[in-house]
Amino acid sequence: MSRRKVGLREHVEAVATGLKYLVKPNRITVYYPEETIGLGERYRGMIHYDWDKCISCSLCAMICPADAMKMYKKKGEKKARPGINYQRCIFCGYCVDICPTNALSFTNVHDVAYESLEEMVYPPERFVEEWVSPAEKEGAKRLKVVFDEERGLVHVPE
Amino acid sequence: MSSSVMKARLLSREGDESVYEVFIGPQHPASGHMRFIVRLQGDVIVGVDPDIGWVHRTMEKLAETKEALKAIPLFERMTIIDSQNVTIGYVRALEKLLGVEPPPRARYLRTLLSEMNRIASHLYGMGLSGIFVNHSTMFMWCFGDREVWIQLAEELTGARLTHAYSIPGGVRRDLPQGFAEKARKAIRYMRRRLEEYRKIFFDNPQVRARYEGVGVLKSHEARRLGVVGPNLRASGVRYDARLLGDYGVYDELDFVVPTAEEGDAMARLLLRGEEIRQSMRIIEQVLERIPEGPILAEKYLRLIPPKLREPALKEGRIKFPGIFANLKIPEGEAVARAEMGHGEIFYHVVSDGSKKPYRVRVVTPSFRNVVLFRYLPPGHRFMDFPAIYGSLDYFPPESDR
Amino acid sequence: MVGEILEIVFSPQFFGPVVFPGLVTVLLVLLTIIWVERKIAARVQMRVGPLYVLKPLGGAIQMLADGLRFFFQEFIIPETVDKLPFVAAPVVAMTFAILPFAFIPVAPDFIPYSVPYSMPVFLGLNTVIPLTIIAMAWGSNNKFSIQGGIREAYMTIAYEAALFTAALAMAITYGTLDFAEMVEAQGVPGILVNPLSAAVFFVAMLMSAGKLPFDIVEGEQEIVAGPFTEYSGIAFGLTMGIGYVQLYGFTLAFTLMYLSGWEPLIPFLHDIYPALGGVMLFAKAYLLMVFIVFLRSVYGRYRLDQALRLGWRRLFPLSLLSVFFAVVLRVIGVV
Amino acid sequence: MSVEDLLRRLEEKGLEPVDRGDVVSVAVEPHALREVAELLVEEGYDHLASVEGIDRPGEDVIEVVYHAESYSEELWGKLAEIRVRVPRGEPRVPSLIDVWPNALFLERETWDLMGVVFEGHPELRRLLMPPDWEGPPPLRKDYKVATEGVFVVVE
Repeated sequence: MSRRKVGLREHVEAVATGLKYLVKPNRITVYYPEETIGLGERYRGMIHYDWDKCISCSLCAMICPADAMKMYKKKGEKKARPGINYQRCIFCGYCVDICPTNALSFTNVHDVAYESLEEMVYPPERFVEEWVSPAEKEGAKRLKVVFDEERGLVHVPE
Repeated sequence: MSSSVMKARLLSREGDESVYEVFIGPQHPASGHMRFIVRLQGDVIVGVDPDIGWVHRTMEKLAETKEALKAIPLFERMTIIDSQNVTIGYVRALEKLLGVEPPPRARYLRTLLSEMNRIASHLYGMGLSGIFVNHSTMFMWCFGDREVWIQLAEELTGARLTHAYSIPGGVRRDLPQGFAEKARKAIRYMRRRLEEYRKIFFDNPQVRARYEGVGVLKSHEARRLGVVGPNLRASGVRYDARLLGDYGVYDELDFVVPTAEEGDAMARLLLRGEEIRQSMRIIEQVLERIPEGPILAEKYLRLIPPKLREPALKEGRIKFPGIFANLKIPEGEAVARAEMGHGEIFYHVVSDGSKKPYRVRVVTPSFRNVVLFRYLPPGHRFMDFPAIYGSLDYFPPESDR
Repeated sequence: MVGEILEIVFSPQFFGPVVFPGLVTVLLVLLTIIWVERKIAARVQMRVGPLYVLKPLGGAIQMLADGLRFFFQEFIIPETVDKLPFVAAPVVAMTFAILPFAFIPVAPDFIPYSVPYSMPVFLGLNTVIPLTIIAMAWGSNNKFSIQGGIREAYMTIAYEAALFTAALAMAITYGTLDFAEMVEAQGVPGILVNPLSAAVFFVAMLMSAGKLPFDIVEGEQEIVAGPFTEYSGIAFGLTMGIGYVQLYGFTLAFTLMYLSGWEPLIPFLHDIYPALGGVMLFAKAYLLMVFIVFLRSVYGRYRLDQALRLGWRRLFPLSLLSVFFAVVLRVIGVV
Repeated sequence: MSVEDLLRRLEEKGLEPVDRGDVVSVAVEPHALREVAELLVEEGYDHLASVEGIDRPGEDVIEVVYHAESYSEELWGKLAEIRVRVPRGEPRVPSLIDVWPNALFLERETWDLMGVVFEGHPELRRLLMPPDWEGPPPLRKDYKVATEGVFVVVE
């Protein structure tokens, strides 16, 4: 790799490049929470649990690398069911991928906020709740990410 | 240079009362999660003592307490910006112990994500080298353009940074619809942007003044100090773990491992830019040549229940066979090396035949580059210190593990 | 009674230093130029910048919000500091940054303090500021601050000689040391008469105000905030403002010396009230400031020794050359 | 400088090197460590890739393993491994910092996390652990990490 000498010309070139973007900016800001990016179907977001499909095999809890997934067993009952602790979950998706009956599935909701740590623990009864993005509930506009040769990423309304 | 001279330059010196000691970090605009004890005489650095370990998590121990597969998302957290490259070495070591090879399509996909991660990692490093001389535009541009590659990786793997993509025997997701076109657009965009980077940063006389001739590492010194990655290649040593042919499909592709002779901070920056160009070449070739076929080794694929296997293959989403929760690692040892954005990562996995590895040794590129903080700054001015730091692309959580 | 007060208020001796171009305008400039700087940087850098404080105007009063926060934030005086210089220095610095405005003429017959040496007085008062900054650094009793103070001392050496000599060249060209007479003597803008002097003055002015690529004294990446590391609350607000106030003063001086000041005078405004004749002067100076703050998104920071070398090996010889050039121009009688 | 030369020279020293594909492994006694390391440097292994300790409480030893690496193209794919077994109660090996300068931080880390003393190392200070750390070195097997079960019983 050879290196060019630089001088006054490069000063001018640098200032000109700056001016170019001052005149024609290439912004990538998304005005969250007024707008939100609609995530793809592959997105590994919050996990949804289907009560009826679950066969209580406990593979999800066994493969969880962060000890987030636990099998909750009611006293006296035989069948244990998974519950998740979002304080620990790292969204690796191992539990979803190993589930033999597709009882666990990804949603594309990720922007959830909690008021207390206890709320982040989901026993099986709460684990079945449907996920809704809070921003979208408040009326955020969904945007789609489009790749563009000129501008890199462009966000257009879905 | 004899090793004794080299050693003398490496050792930390306390100095006498004429030495002015400055603590850079752990709370400092330019320290990262670490501390440097910088000793100055006037404006000239006489010694730097890097005090690392502020984000230490003893990952090697944690890996011993988990089933082998669970350590993949764990090790990702060493270098979250480069998570495919940081785990591929571990996955390769497990594959060697398990005696399983990924099918060709999986190897291509691994290469694809590796290079996307490398570009993102280099952009991160280049951005930091901008802000270390207070060039905020370079910082923002690199981080903004990195978003393009993160978005691509998200569409492939489902996660922005923590992909957990490679598993023993293959990968977890196949290419989504229309991926190649998006990637080609991203490449064309990046090529144009690299030219803009050149104008505003690499050829900016102010940046040249700060980085040229600073922190010169000669070729023989780089060899003896075991420096890795672009920092090594900028000193004229052609070595890249990708060339070992141990992982990915690099031996089937046409690309150049760039080197530079100067060995100064500027050479290290320019080299990263050149490596981004080469990585984009690799991605183009991968997208062109990727063969059809399964993305998980037959050995595990047939363990997936058939009623799950068919839809999974059609959707390009691998379901884990149940055995993955309790994978026994055969007794033995394996080493693996992989090239991350920051340099070569080394894994040594020892197994006693149980489900958990007996010992995992991981030496990360940033940890191997720590010696440079001792070796390079003495003799430079205090203001050169951030420039040297910025040129090394050092990542504290990776070093601390 | 009211008439007397109004007479005092609108007398150049009061209106100049306090309203325009002095204190009130300085505050307005501070509030807007920092916002402009942040917005420009954001535009170049793929971002939006300040937005949510007064959203319809793109966050235009962001600096007002920041200023209020500084004002009501506790001013912490650490136990280890030397209290008198620590507290007094920012105030003295701000005073000396405002004072030069008393010597800046804004229109032909609107000169607050008419002295035949307004140019050297203006530059001379500005040279006090580095001393107060060194006092801040020393009083802070902090390693980063002391490093910053030493840098300030070195930087003063780097730009001062070149700055004064470049200004001297213009004084020779116009045959006067007074800003007002300089403007009157400028048929052709000074920047075209002696571009060398203008270039040197421009760079030295950047160094003096500590703007990129010469924000060496603050040197965030090495010494956190340099001399201002220990400051908080309103005192930090003051220290942050000094550089911008200086910049404003210097751009006014640059406009007067090289960009033919208030010319072309707008007679209509000037007739209403003489100070309004300074609108052109202000507009030129403001545009120049906008260009200077724009440089933040193009450049990083030079090294201290590089700035020193630039000051002594390039700027100073060039400024001597510009003096020689001015003498030649005078001898052959061009001006 | 080739793998054959290395194997031959190690055998001449009366050692038994094993070629495991990507690694040439040789077990040595602590007193012969430095000599073998110097031999490796002469054969082109110019730096260390790793120093590690493997705790084996069953055999009451700590195995110190060095992986040397070379940037010379002919040795790229082959690491050189030196294994030294030292008693667990008093794990001492000579420091190799004079042979491989980049052992500086690798040895310091191994001392920090595994408690192996490298005699002659100039700065065996805490590196990754806090300066006031006490207790067994964290990578030893007698340092236990709390683990959880899979099941939770609820009312």
